[in-house]
Amino acid sequence: MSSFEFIPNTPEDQRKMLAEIGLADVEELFADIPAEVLKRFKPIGLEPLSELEVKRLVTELAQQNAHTEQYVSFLGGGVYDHYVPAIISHLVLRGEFLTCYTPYQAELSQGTLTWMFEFQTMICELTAMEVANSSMYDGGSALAEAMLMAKNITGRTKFLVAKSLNPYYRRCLETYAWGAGLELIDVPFTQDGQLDRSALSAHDLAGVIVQTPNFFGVIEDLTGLKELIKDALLIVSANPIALGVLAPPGVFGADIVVGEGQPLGIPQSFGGPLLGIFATRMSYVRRMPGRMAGRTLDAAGNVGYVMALQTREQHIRREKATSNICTNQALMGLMATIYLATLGRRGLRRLAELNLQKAHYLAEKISRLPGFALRFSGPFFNEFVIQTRKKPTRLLKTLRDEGFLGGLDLAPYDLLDGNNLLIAVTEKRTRDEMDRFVKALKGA
Amino acid sequence: MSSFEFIPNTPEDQRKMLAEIGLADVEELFADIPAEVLKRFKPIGLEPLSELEVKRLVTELAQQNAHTEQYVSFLGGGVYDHYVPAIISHLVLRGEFLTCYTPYQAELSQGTLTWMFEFQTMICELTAMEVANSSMYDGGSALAEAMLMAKNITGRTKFLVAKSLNPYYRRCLETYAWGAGLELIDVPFTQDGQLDRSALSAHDLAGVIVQTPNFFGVIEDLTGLKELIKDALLIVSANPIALGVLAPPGVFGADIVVGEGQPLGIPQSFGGPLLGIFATRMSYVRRMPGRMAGRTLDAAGNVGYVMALQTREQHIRREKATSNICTNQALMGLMATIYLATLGRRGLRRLAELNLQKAHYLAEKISRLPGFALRFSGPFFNEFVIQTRKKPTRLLKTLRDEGFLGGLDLAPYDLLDGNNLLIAVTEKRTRDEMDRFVKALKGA
Amino acid sequence: MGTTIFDLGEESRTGLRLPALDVPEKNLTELIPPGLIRKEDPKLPNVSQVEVVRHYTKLSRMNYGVDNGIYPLGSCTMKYNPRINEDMARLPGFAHAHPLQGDELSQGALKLMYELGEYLCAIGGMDAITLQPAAGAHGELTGMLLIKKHFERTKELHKRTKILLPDSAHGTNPASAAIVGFEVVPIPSDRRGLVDLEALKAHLNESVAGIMLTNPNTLGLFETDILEITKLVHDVGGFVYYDGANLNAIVGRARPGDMGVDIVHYNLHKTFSTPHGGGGPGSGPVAVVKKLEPYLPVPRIVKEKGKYSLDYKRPHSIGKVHSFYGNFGVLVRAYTYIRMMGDAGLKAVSTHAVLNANYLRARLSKYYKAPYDRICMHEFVLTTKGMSEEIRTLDVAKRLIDYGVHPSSIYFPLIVPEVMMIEPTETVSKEELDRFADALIAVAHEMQENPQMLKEAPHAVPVYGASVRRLDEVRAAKEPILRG
Amino acid sequence: MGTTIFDLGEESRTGLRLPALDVPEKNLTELIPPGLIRKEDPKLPNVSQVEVVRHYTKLSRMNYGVDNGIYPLGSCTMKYNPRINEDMARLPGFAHAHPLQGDELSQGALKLMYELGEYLCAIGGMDAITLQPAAGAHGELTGMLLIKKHFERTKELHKRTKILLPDSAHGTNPASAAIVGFEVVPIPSDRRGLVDLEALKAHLNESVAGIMLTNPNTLGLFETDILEITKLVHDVGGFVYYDGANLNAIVGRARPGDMGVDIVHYNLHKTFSTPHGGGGPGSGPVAVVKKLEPYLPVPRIVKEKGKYSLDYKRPHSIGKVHSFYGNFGVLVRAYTYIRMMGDAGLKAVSTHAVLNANYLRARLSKYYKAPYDRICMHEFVLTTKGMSEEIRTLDVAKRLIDYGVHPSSIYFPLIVPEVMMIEPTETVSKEELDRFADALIAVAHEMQENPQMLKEAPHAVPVYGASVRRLDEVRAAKEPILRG
Ligand SMILES: Cc1ncc(COP(=O)(O)O)c(C=O)c1O
Ligand SMILES: Cc1ncc(COP(=O)(O)O)c(C=O)c1O
Repeated sequence: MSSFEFIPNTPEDQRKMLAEIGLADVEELFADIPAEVLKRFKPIGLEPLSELEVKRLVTELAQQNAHTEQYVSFLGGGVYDHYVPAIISHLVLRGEFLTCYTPYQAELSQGTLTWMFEFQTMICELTAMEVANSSMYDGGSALAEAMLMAKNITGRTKFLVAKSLNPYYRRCLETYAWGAGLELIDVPFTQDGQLDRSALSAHDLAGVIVQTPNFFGVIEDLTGLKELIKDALLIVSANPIALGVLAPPGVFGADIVVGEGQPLGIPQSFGGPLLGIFATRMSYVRRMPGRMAGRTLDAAGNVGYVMALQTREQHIRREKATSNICTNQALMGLMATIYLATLGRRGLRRLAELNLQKAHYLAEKISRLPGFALRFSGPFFNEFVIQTRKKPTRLLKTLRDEGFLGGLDLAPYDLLDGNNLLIAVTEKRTRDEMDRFVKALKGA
Repeated sequence: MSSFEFIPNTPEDQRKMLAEIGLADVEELFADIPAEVLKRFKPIGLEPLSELEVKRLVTELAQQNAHTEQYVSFLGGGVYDHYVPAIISHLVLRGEFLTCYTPYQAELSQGTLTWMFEFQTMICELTAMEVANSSMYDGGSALAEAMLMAKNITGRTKFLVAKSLNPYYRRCLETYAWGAGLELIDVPFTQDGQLDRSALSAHDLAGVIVQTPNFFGVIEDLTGLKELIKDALLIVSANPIALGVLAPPGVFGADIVVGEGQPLGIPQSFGGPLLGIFATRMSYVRRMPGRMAGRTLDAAGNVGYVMALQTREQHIRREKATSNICTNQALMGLMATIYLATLGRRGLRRLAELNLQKAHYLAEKISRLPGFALRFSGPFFNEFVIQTRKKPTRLLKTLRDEGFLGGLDLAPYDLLDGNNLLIAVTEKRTRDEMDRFVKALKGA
Repeated sequence: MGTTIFDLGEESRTGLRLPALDVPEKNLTELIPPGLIRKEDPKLPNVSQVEVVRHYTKLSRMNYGVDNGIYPLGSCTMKYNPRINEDMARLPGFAHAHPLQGDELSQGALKLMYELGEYLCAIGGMDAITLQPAAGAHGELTGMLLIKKHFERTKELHKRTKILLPDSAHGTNPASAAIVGFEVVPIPSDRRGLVDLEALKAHLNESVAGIMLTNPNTLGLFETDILEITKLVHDVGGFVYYDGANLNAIVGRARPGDMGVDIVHYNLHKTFSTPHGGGGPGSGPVAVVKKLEPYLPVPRIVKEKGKYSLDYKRPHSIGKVHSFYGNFGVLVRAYTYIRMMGDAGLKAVSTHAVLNANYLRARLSKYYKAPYDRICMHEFVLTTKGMSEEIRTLDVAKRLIDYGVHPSSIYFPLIVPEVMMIEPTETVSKEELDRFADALIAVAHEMQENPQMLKEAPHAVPVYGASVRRLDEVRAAKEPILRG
Repeated sequence: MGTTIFDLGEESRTGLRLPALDVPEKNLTELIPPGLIRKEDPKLPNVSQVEVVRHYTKLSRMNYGVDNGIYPLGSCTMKYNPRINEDMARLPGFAHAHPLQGDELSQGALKLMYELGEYLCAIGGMDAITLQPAAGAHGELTGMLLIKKHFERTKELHKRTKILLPDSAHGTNPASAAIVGFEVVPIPSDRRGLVDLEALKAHLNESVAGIMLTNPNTLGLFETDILEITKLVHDVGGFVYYDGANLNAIVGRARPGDMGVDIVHYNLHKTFSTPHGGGGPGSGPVAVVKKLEPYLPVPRIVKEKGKYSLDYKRPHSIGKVHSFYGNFGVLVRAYTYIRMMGDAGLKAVSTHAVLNANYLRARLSKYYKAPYDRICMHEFVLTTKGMSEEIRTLDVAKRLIDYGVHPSSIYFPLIVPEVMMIEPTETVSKEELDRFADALIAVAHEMQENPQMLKEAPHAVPVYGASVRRLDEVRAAKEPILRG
């Protein structure tokens, strides 16, 4: 057996250890495995490779992907090409953050527990909610968990779901709803792309689920919505960067606020790992899924942090737990924490404004081109739908040849008729890039 | 004034601090600078840029360079395309290693002092010398410093220098020699590319300077050389990777061993930062330039490390110091330390063998091509000279178009007649790459 | 200690400047209706970049990770996380790829996922796989949904209402089953620490949708009756779900598929060396037998004529459980690891994981009670029950901290009182095992000679000048302070 | 503590596997003459990768860096090192470029160097530059060689034998001058802490090759007579060398070139934010007036018709001082920094560097003696001389460690006895300045009330469980143990 760099013990170590155990051969350690099972074993058929060889191999795979340092990207739809400050990767790569687990031993985990507490505070501030957990898997599953929580709180099973919800989130909702025996009822959108309130009539609702800005980039007006739906819970999925400039769901009486935290300093990474955000009212805290840090004191009276309200969790409550979640997306939570700390109060607002202003610049330019029109009249943040005369597939192909990831063709989602392109603009896009993009669109 | 992310203090902080100082305006702090000087001031003409913008700008510059993850490289001549294990960059990026300075306060620097001690030990082991310092600037200046040290030890000024020395090192030697009033005398090389011992006749020598493997890749036979040159110092510049398989200079009685440490896990980085290696006899330690860590005890009797023999150094001895070096290449020393620890005893030998075997495979293949011949018959390690019928400039151009950095054209160095190409082969080169290279050469 | 980033900084400091706006600026109220504009900024910190770096550097130094030494959390497989994995996941073609850029522009990512799926199927002896679940529990949920879907199609759902669950199971198992509406039926463990076959049989009938098994189980014991168990469950028409959290014990030498298992989830953040990140991200791919393949989440990754694509056309699929394709970055790391280790390496993993556990067990069972004192797999349990009147396992764990090592898992599994569950992994050297064993043995002596020492532990975990003493969890539960 | 990597591991462990040999293996003795083959392997460690990572992680935790807090080493400009610099230097086009790949394939690197040279010339008010020196002292040596070359050409070398040097100068200055064979003539400082003009005049004659000036000098004081000094030296035909180590005090608002300086070196690892790395690498570019340009090292980086190239055709050049073009990776970092800061940022640097120093000076000079009690530049000196019979500055420094802050430089410059030389830099917040000042003030009180406390300091620097007490430097000097 050749020696592997990740396995320290040598044949000599092995000999000594077997002696202590009282065995002659390592295979005896596996005597409990039925011989039949061992006999059936077949290897994968892979030779071990050295780091040098694996690096070459995997790098070649990476080079077969397009990416947003190579293409100028206008792709959004849930994952955005925001700028990730350099310090984030450096800090989260510190072994003490990267290689620890859930802070079971609080005294050896004050670093993790402290940033969890900071993260929770920041999410509360962003959303204007009272309490937040320290992460869920992603925006889609966080929304599904919010739905399950609303069912547990209300004891009801019917949910109204905005048709303008991100269709990927919608599919997650459907999976979980089917699994948990819940009913989802569509709420259409109006001409301006917002929730059609006239359709909010159902009785006996567990909750109403809306997203803002919604899948089309349109900002929902949540004013008075909570009042309208009465004791049903208002569940809002929000883009955290947009909350730098948009009134937060909390001020409109939202009961649960979730969202995709990827825009907060997390690389796009082909759609994962992402970061599920989850916040609610303090009165619902014992129904909330996910881990939380709480402030306490140590034996000497100093402030410190521990995991709080663990009695909600599966390792204690088992089938009665608020959720089955255990491993979460902690490191992404740390990234978001560092990101928000780095930008700071005014930085986040300014960032949101850059997104907003640039998106409007581009939207205006494109909609002035013949054959292109803004699909919705509602207000938008950093993403908007363009109705095109030509087929988006063709447009996108031409744009790609000129170095652009030109946006998302909405045809597969079956939400709108005609040809529609969803275009996202972040702070990374320059006027020059946008002008070239408009020119390319025009020529396409 | 906009606020910069690297400058914490705010206008309000500034106000409070000026009050404490007793001044009204920051400009008063600069009252000692003559008004004329201030008046003459002209800015560079650069607007501040955000990190996002600078990253884009600098990335574009980087993309205008070829590099060895893009080209298959056979370039050597002092800097080699060896594999750098992933852990090195991760470990040296830890802030406590990266952002500290010279370990003036030993109690806050045990990390740095410990690896310095380890590095010194490893270099002694590699070279079979008694004592090593913790780094010099690079291979060229380390060799120059060795020459100055030999002058100080012997009180003489004449040096024999092998003509087969790396010409870049040679130019460094010439600069320092001229500065210090020393005389350099050429020693030619034989047909097999080794030092011509018959030319070793000069009297009153301070030292003899040879390199192994030399610039042509040929391994020098140092046997009996020290005896031949008597009380002149034998100064050897050696490739540390080659020492995994070659008898070290120490066993041949070398007095000073220097070398370029870049092969030990340090990126090529367009030729810098590199790592100067420097080792000598214990009896010369007080003449040695550079920083060293030494083992000692703390007040509780525990083992610890401090900077040793500082009385040699410029901050104490000033014009009588052994050298003027102060800031060195510490972080590169740490990289080499981690590299050697990672490879380990057998790993280094195996690595050296891979280099040796692959280089010979390629040399043989190429020399079988019509119009190509091995220039020297002497033994070589991982680099060799090929005499070509066609002009190297033309060959290299064709090779480049096929994705190769095809080696170094020796014409500019004026050491050999005819057309000559210096070709280096490291463990990174695969048989497939070499076979394609041979094919490309054939077709070129 | 205790200081958060909110305690630092001053109004008007920033950690990052942004580019100037390079398009004509419009009035905010032209773009957003006034009622929808944020009135009050979120109270985020205002700190310079220097302060950010110093604060989080300091916080990191208050943590203990695998990089700091042995971290023998049972059931967590805290093995070394190779740094090459991190570099590979950060390659621009992976880190900056957009999930919706289209198959044509994503061939490298799709190929990696496809191949990883193949490797995991081969490792598990299974037929098909989804990489979408973001963690083990997510995989369990997916597995439960697959079973539900199957019985929905076979129109048995009304009667297939129960999931059998050994009482040693991890809490995520019952919680996952419950989400999908299954009734959880606990199966007791017998004196061997294994599934009580008689008790199991007593529950086997047509109401059983399936059983969730962890093997080796959370006592670190291999279910020697596994072939009989899977047969019995199959005989009543149920499925066998295999919680692969403990795959490290058998990887490279035995496969769940060869035990008659129908569904298995892998924890890439355990067996396949991806870092735990303070709690995540993980990845919990789920592999199944042919029969269940139609129900796997969409999109599937398919290969046709050397081209890879995302396939959504699966009419019987349960749908999606993740916004996109799962924790892709984690998949890159696991792929890298599997390719480095190869078959021989993976076999060496289980060899040394089990050897290390047994070595510790052999040394420690002389000083602590081993409720199941026999050859274990990759982990084992000890208990302090009956060793002292006043000392609990919690005290032992806290005292270990004073010795500079990380304690094991404690109080899990629930069926052993005052339990310690110890999993060293294969990446720990004999010297480090000895250091850990010596510490635990020293504490066993102290338990008798100086119990107060344990009760007051830890005495001082040096965190950056200050030090932490034992933290009051009861206080945190009674009056939760969950934000600053 | 004390443990080295050699104390770890076991024969036959490795931290990295290598690829298998993929060409036919030949016998070693066929390739190398037996006498030249290594007989005994070097005794390198034999450790697994896990052990490497843990050991160096542990060592790092025994260090204090800028990332850990204020690091006020006078004359060292320990400012924050932006991480974006590190990312830029690691871009493949920089990190993996070979120095001899030719101009055509190196346009990005050459452009960066060319532009950086232009920026540095503009910052210094100089005409031409070399980026080759690897550190400040290397720059000084280069400067001395330039002067020597000039006088060789003018055939004055025989008489131009002296370099004048203020007694406050850094040790590298005289050492650099000595290497080139110049005689070093110390010039005393006057009561102001500045060059004693009368003493200077007394030495000015045709034997003077030049003067090396640090400005602000190492007392943190600006040489207010600088214009007169440069004129006086020029009048006798000498050159003025400007040690730019302290450029942080004036960057963005005053230029050595405008003071009549002929040669200036920059420390990119001080003023321009590149990390100190435990002692290096640094970078010490040297800029000169037109007259000295012909002597600059080869190759020069030149631009012609938008193309950049390395120019070796400089017949009067002193030659090379570095194997290639200097510490290129450090140049990338400095370039990144300068572009981020721009003119406004660089001016803010000197503003805050000087403000911070004066704030500390104002607070501390009430408790320690300030030999030159006036507005300082970016740093200042204090002394403990006369404050206590038994306590030395060394004790004060060691006691500061107990307060969790890094001491200042001590015992430099040599002209002030028992000196502390304090340079906070602009990247430290007021809160952190106050924390440092509070600590130093507390120690001043302790000096009177509990001197033993200082003499025994530090009491316990928590390094990973263990702790360091004061280390015995005398022992290390008497019986040097320099390898394991
Ligand atoms: C046996 C077992 N099953 C399931 C899980 C849940 O896995 P995850 O935390 O990845 O959701 C764990 C996690 O610790 C476990 O130990
Ligand atoms: C005033 C002064 N001059 C010169 C130097 C030497 O610079 P370097 O260490 O980069 O060689 C220093 C370094 O600390 C210094 O403070």
